[in-house]
Amino acid sequence: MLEKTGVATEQDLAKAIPTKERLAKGPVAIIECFQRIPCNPCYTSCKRGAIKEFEDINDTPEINFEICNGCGVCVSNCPGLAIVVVDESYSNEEALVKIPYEFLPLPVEGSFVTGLDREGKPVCRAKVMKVLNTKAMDRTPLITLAVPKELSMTVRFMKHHDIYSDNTFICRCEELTLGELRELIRKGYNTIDEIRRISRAGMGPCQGRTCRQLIMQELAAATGKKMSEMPISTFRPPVKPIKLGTIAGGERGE
Amino acid sequence: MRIEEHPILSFDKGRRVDFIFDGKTYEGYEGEPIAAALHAAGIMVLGHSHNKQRPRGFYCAIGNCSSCLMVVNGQPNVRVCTEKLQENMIVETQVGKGDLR
Amino acid sequence: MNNTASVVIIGGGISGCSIAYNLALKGVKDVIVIEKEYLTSGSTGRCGAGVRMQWGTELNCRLAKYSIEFYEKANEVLQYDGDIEFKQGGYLIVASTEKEDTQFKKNIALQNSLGIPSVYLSPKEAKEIIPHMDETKIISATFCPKDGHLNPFLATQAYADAAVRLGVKFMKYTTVTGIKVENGKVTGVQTNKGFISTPVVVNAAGGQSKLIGGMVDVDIPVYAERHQILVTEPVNPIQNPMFMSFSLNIYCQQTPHGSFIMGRGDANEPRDLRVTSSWHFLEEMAQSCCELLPLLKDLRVVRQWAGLYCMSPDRQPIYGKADQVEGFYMATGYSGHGFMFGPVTGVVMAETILGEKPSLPIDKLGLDRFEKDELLFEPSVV
Amino acid sequence: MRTTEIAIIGGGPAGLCAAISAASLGAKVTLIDRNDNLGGQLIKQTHMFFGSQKQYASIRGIDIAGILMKDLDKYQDKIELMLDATVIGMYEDGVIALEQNEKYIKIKPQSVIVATGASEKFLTFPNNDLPGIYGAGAVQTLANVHGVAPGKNVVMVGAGNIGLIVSYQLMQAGINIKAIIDASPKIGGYLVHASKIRRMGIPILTSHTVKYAHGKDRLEKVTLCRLDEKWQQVPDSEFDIETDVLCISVGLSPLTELLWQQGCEMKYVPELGGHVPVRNENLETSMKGIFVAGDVAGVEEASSAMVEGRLAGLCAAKALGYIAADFEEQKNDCLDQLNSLRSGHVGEKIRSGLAQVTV
Repeated sequence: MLEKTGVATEQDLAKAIPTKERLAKGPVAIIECFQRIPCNPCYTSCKRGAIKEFEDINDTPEINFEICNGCGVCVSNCPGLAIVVVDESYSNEEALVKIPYEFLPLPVEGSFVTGLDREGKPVCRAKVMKVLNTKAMDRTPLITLAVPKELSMTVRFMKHHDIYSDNTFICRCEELTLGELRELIRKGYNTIDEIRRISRAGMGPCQGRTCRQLIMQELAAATGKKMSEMPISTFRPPVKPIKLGTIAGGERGE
Repeated sequence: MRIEEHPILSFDKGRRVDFIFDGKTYEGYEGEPIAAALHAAGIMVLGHSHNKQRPRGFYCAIGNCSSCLMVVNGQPNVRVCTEKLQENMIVETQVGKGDLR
Repeated sequence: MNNTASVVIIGGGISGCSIAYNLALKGVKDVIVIEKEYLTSGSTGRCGAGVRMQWGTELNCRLAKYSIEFYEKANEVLQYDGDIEFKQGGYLIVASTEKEDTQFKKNIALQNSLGIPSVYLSPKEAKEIIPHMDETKIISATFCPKDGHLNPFLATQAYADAAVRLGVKFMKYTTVTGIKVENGKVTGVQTNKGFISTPVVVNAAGGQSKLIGGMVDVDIPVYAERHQILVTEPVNPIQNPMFMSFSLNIYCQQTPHGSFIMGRGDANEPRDLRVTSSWHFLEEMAQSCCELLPLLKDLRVVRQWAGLYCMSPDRQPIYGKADQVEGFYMATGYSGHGFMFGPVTGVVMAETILGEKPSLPIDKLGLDRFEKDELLFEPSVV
Repeated sequence: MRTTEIAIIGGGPAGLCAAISAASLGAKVTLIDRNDNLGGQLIKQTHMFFGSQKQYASIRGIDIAGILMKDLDKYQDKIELMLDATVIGMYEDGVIALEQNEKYIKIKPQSVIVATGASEKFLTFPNNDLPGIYGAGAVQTLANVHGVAPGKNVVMVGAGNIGLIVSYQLMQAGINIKAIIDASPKIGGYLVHASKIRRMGIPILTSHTVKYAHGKDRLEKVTLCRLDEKWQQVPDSEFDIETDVLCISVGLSPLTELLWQQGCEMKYVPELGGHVPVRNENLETSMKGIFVAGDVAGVEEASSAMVEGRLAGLCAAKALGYIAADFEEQKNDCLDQLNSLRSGHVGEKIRSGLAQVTV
């Protein structure tokens, strides 16, 4: 369902979450990266070797929770912002969740914000314990939130309490609408060149960059042809409008 | 609306200059596209289409389309999404297809 | 598909459509027009689309006058559901040499004698008609208010629609691959979509007409020459007439849509079937336009394109039949003026095919004039 | 007329890398870009890049542009920069005509690397021309380059990487994203991007499309509807969202006009965004001496555009007789990097597209 909603399921997460025992021991990285994509900075940034070497750049990260000490270097290096650090050893009632936060204003240490789950639903009040924004983090600051212990695997983001709270046009230049285009196709103008010549669509100042594709899609649908079989209109210079005076006054001749 | 602060970016702006749009004075930054200055001032409608009188605004941002043609310092059909703002520029809504003067 | 026809017309430009319409109007059944691509895809759709009565030979003046008078009423006669956008803003033709000035005086006398309302103007008077021209570059001008401009796609479509209503069949995207001749007579046309038997073939194939002639071993002394045009973005109307000069090599007109269309001739253009664009044209066109019509320097070019002039030795059309092959007719060699002659082409060709006396004396425009060396040079062409 | 050995059209990630690698072999390069700065789309990319170290993974696009520019500086004597210069045509005799600061200039190069990138596709729905309906690229330019907010509320159409990234960037600029919708039943972009947006509370509505835009002088409201598995509208599923900006990010098409003008053999390959040139392993098109790199050769990520640029630059220089001892090594490195970036599940579409046009 991740593919449909963008939200990881419990099944996905099962792979990413360490044992209760490990969590109780102290900070550890939780990497919520479940799709094979060509990306490896988590592995290259981990100086402890806690993330298994990638054999293929598309590998999804495999973390050794026993080696990971929750330092958080990988968190601000991850282009997908898919990593948080969780520390359940913080207190009896609360856990710490360190999240990357690339927004302004940054929260103030000691203030309270709203903890959000993976769908952005507010789930708790969270205290901002630390705001880390070093040069090495390159503008991906780390925010440490104290959240109720039972929500350590739920809170993944935060928000500030106060600040978040038939005229279809095909050709914009010559104002050809979808209705007019369909009427022309019905009349038997079945190629883009015929449509162009009869309606001027595609011959305006934008040179057809907006409408060419749309006209061809509509023609393909109407004629039952594949896009790859459709004749395409000629591409003439100039590709950008240029003043006559500029040409006349420019570098001329051979 | 200007973006006043940004977690990643800092905007290198030119100096603040005045320009005139349809008789009224506005402020913008020298060198930014005229359309950006107008947009920042909340002006979304830059003209109307010739035949169907449809409102036209900023659209492609790269000088390709015909959505933002305006009269600038008397010259018609200037693409204000790429034309750079200068001090005391006179920007006018273009009526029809523009007059060569 | 139909496999028989009474007449097969090769070419779906203005000529082919006009001939088809006129034949059908005269009651000919089973006329088929074969077009390699779509209607107007050849020279008609690429032309400057100006029409003028101001010519230098009597025959051209009469052909043009006939055509323009038809275009004036074409929307009604052809019962077109659109508008062919005919605008009679006139042609202002300027002279920049003494020789040209002398010729223009002769032309005016000839034109006036044929009822064409053209006038001879001083540079100052010319400037009143096109105020943004540089009148210091000219020594005189002629002006005919009846000349003008129309939309070539819509005009051709108007003919085609009317022809279809009269029973003409159009075969688009069909290529003629051969013409069958038996005992000196045309018997059929081979296409990539099958064979059509017919006793009459009309070659209205413009730039490709030499190729079609070759299919029946008729050597038509024409060649295709590339001509280029550019078009600007539209602006509000400022220039009513066409501006034209033969010696300065320019024609330039504002269309009702507001864009300016301009072109020029060039002896160095390739003489083959290429319709590519060149930077040489862009530069030379911009240069002469800015010199003669300096106000236009701030206009932006949005596109340049090319088409073929089908050039005949004397720059006049070739109308009529081929003596060697019975049933083979041609309407070609317009040398750049096929669109403006479209209406008259249809009438005289239909009359010729049906054995009637043509409304205009086109017998002098036959293919045999080149053998007899009876050429009729037209002095007034770009 | 001016001359050069290699003209590179487009100074985005592909063109920049092409210029650097061609110059590194000793070729004389003219790099042409229509903006007054190099970097192309990189200058709008505030997010960290994926990929590996070789493609600057984990560095922000805006900063990669700077890194490449520094590399470019090393070859000042070999590379002529033409900024604010728009190519208006490539003619049959190989002449490139361009406009630079209202000046018309012609260049006759010995070979050309076309790295013109791509342009945005558009969508059809009623009132799709209202001010407030923008392409994602235009919105990015406005917000990330010029520091102007496109509006207060945004509905994003398209949950591919661009739609997701631009949504995130707009949130960073303090603009409210009301929803991200996509007609497809699945999120097309990287799921880590989707997840980071979801946890900000932004709904991603897959199987949804725009039915209608409303507004008098500018966009005020959009009507959305749900689609079934056959991409047909589910009856009575319409609902309205008030918004002043609708941002359209439904894909890119390669900007191939110049290749068409040159008569390069082209093929329609939907996996690569539309019509793309047929090319060989060296990224040379069917027209000798005309190379391609980046999105114009098929829409992909900036990381592969950079590697393609490097490869095209190397091969174009080699074709002109410039030799490097480690040419084969460098070339194979590029090919390996490209293979690696295109491997795996998400690269499947690109691989099948490229298989159709690589000869």
